Amino acid sequence: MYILIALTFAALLFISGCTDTDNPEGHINALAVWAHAGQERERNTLKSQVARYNKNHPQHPVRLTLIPEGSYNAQVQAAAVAGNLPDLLEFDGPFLYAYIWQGRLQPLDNLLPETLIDDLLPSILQQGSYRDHLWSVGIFDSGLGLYADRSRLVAVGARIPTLENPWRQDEFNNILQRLVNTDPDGQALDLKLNYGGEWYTYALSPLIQSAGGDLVSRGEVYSAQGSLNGPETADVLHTIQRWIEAGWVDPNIDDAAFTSGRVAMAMGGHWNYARYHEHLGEDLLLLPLPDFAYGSKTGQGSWSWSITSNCDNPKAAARFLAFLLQPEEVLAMTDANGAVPATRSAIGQSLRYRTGGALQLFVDQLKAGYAIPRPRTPAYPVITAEFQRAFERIRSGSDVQAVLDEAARSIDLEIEDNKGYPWLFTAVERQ
Amino acid sequence: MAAIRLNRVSKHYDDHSAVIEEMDLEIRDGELLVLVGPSGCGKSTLLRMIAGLEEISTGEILIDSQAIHHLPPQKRNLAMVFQNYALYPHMTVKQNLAFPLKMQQLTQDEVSRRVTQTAELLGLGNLLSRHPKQLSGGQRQRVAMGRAMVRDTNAFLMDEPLSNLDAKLRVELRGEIAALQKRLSITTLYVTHDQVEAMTLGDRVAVMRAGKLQQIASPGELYEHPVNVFVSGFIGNPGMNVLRSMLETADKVPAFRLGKYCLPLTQPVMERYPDLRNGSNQMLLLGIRPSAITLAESDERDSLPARVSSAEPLGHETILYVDADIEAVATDAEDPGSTLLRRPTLTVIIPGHRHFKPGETVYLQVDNSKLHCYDLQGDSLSPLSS
Amino acid sequence: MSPPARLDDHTPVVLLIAGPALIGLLVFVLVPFLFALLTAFTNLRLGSPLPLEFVGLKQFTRILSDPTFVRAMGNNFLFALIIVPLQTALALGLALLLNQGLRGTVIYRTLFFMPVVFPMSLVAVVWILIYAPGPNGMMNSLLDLLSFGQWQPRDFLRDPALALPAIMLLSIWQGTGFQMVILLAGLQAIPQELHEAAALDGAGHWQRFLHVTLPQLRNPLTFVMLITTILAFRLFDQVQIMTRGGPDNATTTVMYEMVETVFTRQQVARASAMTVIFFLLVLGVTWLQRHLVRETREVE
Amino acid sequence: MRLQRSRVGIILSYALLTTLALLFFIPVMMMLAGSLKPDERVLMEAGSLAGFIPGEVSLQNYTDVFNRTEFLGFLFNSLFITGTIVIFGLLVNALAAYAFARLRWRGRDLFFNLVLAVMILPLEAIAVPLFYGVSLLGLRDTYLAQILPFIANAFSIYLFYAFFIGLPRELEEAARLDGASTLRTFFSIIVPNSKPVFASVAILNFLMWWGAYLWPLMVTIGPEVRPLPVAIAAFYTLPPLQWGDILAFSVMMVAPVLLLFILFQRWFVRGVAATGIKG
Repeated sequence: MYILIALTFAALLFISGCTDTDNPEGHINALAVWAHAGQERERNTLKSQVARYNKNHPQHPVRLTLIPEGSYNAQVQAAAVAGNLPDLLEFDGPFLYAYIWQGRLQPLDNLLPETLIDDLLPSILQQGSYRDHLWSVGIFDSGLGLYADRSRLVAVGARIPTLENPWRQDEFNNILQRLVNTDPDGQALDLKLNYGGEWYTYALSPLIQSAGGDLVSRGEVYSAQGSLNGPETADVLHTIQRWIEAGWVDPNIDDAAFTSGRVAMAMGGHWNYARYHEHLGEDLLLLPLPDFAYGSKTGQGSWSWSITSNCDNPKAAARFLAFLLQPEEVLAMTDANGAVPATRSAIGQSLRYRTGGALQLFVDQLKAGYAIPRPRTPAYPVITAEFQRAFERIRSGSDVQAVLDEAARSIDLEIEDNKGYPWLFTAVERQ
Repeated sequence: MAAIRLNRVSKHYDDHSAVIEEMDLEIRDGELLVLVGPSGCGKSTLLRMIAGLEEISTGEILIDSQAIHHLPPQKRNLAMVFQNYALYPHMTVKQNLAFPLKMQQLTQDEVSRRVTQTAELLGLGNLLSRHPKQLSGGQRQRVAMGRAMVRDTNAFLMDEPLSNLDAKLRVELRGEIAALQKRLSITTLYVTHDQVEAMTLGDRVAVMRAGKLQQIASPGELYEHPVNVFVSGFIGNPGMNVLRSMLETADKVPAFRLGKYCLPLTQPVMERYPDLRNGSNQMLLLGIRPSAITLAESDERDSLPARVSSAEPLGHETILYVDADIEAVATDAEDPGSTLLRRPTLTVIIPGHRHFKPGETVYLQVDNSKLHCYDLQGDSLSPLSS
Repeated sequence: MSPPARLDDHTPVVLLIAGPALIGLLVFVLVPFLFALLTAFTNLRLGSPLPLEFVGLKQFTRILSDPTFVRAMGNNFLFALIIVPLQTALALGLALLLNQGLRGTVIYRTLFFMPVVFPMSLVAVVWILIYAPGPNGMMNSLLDLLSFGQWQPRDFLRDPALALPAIMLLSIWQGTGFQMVILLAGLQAIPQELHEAAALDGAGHWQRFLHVTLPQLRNPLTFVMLITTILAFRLFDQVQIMTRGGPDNATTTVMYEMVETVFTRQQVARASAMTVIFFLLVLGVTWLQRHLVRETREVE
Repeated sequence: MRLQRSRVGIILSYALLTTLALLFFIPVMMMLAGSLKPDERVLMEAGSLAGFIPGEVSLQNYTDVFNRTEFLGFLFNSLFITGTIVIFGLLVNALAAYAFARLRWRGRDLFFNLVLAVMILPLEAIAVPLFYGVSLLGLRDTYLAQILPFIANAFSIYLFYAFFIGLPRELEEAARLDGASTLRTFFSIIVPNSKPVFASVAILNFLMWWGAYLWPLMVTIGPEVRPLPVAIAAFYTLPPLQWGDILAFSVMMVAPVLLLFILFQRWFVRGVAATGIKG
């Protein structure tokens, strides 16, 4: 009897052990890589890229693990505690600084060819640099703008704006008002409220920055007090709250507000283009975000790659990164997910993004500094979490100033708790 | 087959109240010893200690001079029949019978051979595939017996095995058990609170009270020569009347005085209690069996008048409870000499079916050749019973 | 082989047979709790390079002065306060209806019990669709029908006044069957003679319910209420899936805050302090319930 | 014998029961109908009677689920995790309860008090330290982390204990005298006579772990060991949002349990009821 029980227990442990996916020691020379599990096409592209790479590098094959997006950062953080990080790690760009501060990463300096670095978009380098080192590169960047139905705009007599001459705040309000008046359900704008999460921080920051506000002040020490709860930020969020309360914003719970024609304008990213274009065809417009005083702003940053401090063969890891950054690989990926290619050479070959392409605006925005990176501080995970919660509350009608004051206090308290994130890793250089 | 010995066995619980005190007992090889006593006297505990279901505090238990008290029950090779039979509800009769054999890891063939044999012996052959809940009380009892008998054991332990049956079945099975035990001549310890069962079944009967052995003797001996008032009150149905009485000397003959009624000592009594010849004017306890009292024809001078309290006509005899000018004592008291019953009641057995009215006065006569005498502590004065 | 110290001392065999469960309880309940109790007084974070420090009661004072956490506790209490009597009453009503020996009882019982086998996360996802805003939403159009067109479509899960009640409703839908079955068994255990005796004594339906049914049902009722209270305090799945604590913290709960704190923000120490508070809350509720029950026993 | 009831009372009871049953059944009906509809019609028709009628039946949503997710993998994970917890839980907790109920050993009272103290405690209460421990040990994203902590269960032990102490002691004593060891007695005598409590505990634990969400949400990373409750929540957040697919996922997720429930309804009901009686 006991033997039976013992055997069953042993079998259970064995089965459980076998599926331990955290264990990167499957092959001695294998390069463990974690990436987010994006849309199916994106996943398949990455898988086939890995397959291509492995064919040419049998001595250092890549072993890929895909992790769902939902709580990617929390998952990676928890894995890092046990030293279970892979050699090469993909993560959402703005979380970079927290990983660096915790000593999870090693710099990419001198690991990638100079020509490759020069080919990268400035936004990619901006996001990847911290404390005089390059830590991270992306294969693609994101584009954020306003999609619109040309015929609906024409119908209300709206001017079609350009990056140089975007809609001013009152002009935008006016157009919105006119669209609402002619709309059967009175909802004219889609802010992708259904996305929630990081979208709020990503998409609303540019509007706030355009008004002269920000999530945190970006001096030597970051602080939310006076920025997140400053009058400029409060003003913008108040405006959005008014739109929502007036019923101008479609809650978009079916993610089809724009494609089903319920709204005339939809804030959105590069990933929306394909479906929108399919539904609206030639009527689809991609516009810069409105200018709330300090010019039109946009978002930047997307999934990004770094070599972890667990990696004892950074050269091999960098080789895989360089492979992914080859123009044809970048294009393969951006064709799959619709994102802005990270290298100029790939952009030049991209039908959508090259000069004259339908999404040229996204490239122009990123090249010409319309995009401000999200706060480059180890506090970013808390900043974004607090902002998301604050916006959820604002969205449902809470007092804007009170909510922002509370969020700012929480953020600053967190920064204080971490002693302002003192730099603890002076000797990170390897070479 | 084996003899079981208990040497100075005691049992007390954590709060130090003793359940069994310094018990010495032997169950001889092949005999049926009945352990009888009122409920709570520790007889079941004693049985369970022998079985290994309870632990002894001090002393030792031997089977054929092998100490076994440190062994768990499954290593003592004893069989037990429980009051509620403890048949395994999820097993058929056959499986119930086979279980102890399977535990001994006998071969399949041997198991079924023995099960069949035992079932035939007990007339259970046609019940083998039934479950316990499909059996009558008597059948369950037989299966329980069968489960004990099916394997070779050192001894049977029976814990009030008949008490869950109706009266008629009890008498019937009592006979069967006795016959079986004789036939198998297996050492058996039988625990009961029913003195009738004890008297009819036992080769010897051990009377227990409050954790102590009172007397161990053959049924006849027990009836004739109880060692103390407790045993006299417990054995016999109804039990003996015990009265406090002054031994006086009347007309040069020692006599017990019961109110105005005088009971002179007769020869057989004086032979049995030689000390009484010269000891007069002392308070003693006097035992009178209910059957030793008769009704006087009429208001005779030499009789004990009494008032009928209640009567139980049973057909062949009538049990009469009467109040009289006497001092009846409680036979089950610690100190019977000074524990008087609140109502001075005497129990009388009269042959035949008779009716009495409560309150009616009757006149009693006592057969003074059948007196039992005890000191005030309740111990018999007879040198024969000690 | 030497004989054991005591015949009925089963310690060696118990080590073997109870060992796994006892070790399990120690390692996975007691030790973690003690760990939480200790770390609640530090600044422990998941993966922080900063040194560990003892910070005294700071985590507790912060949590208890954090309006969000206070709101979370308030929501738990509010949830319990409304759901416990409501759900228990509904379950009792259903049990009484089903205990009449009507034909088809089994079918009705099946229907009422069915949601119990639905995992809460599934219920939450499906009910998001039921609560769809706009006149097309099922709940909205049902209310429209019931109010003869007076109802204005609402976005239940985004409405600070409606979000918590909306979550309560689906929790009742999912949980009532469980309670009903327990109470039904309790009802069936009441000897029929009691009702007959009460009826002979001249008690009407209502009086029989008050003086026979309810007192006889006290144990199952207490149990059911205790379980529901504790479920109310561990409220998480629905909130995490449907509202993420929103809108405006209207649906956040202690469990939700706790998971957010440790999982999303890696603040182990703060979450440990929440764990301790959660423990105390649950213990308090259990104690209160036992205390109240004992009181009624003494009165009787 | 039952007390007489009036005809009006019976009719009222039926009316009330039927109304409530319909209300209870609406979500299930909608789920089923919606899963068979083309995606865009689900939300559109949810508010009307059409919400309950699939119209032209299509299994497209179901094939979508298989294409878009690893449904069978999730199903296996759920079955494996729940099954293992239940089976090992039955064995381990019943044995412990037996030791509490019938055996004498050092430390029994101490441990029993521990069991009573944590009996009512929801396991989520220790999620924080447990999560930290599992993270430190690098056991996240394993079956082990989802199974091992929950095999020992104080409430199960208590339910078994309450049942075992009610069993006639003589059965075990008879078995001991018949030559059975402690373990043999447990497996040959106690277990066969305790089917109701085993069913009870099995069903309760099954319901609890089949639906468990919080813990697997925290400790699973990839889809390899992800169980269904987390999978459906993840599926809901996987763009594009397609309600038809989600409802199809829901139906497939609940169907096996519903089937079990309908087949073993008597046991489910008894199992749940038993908790309340003992509680």
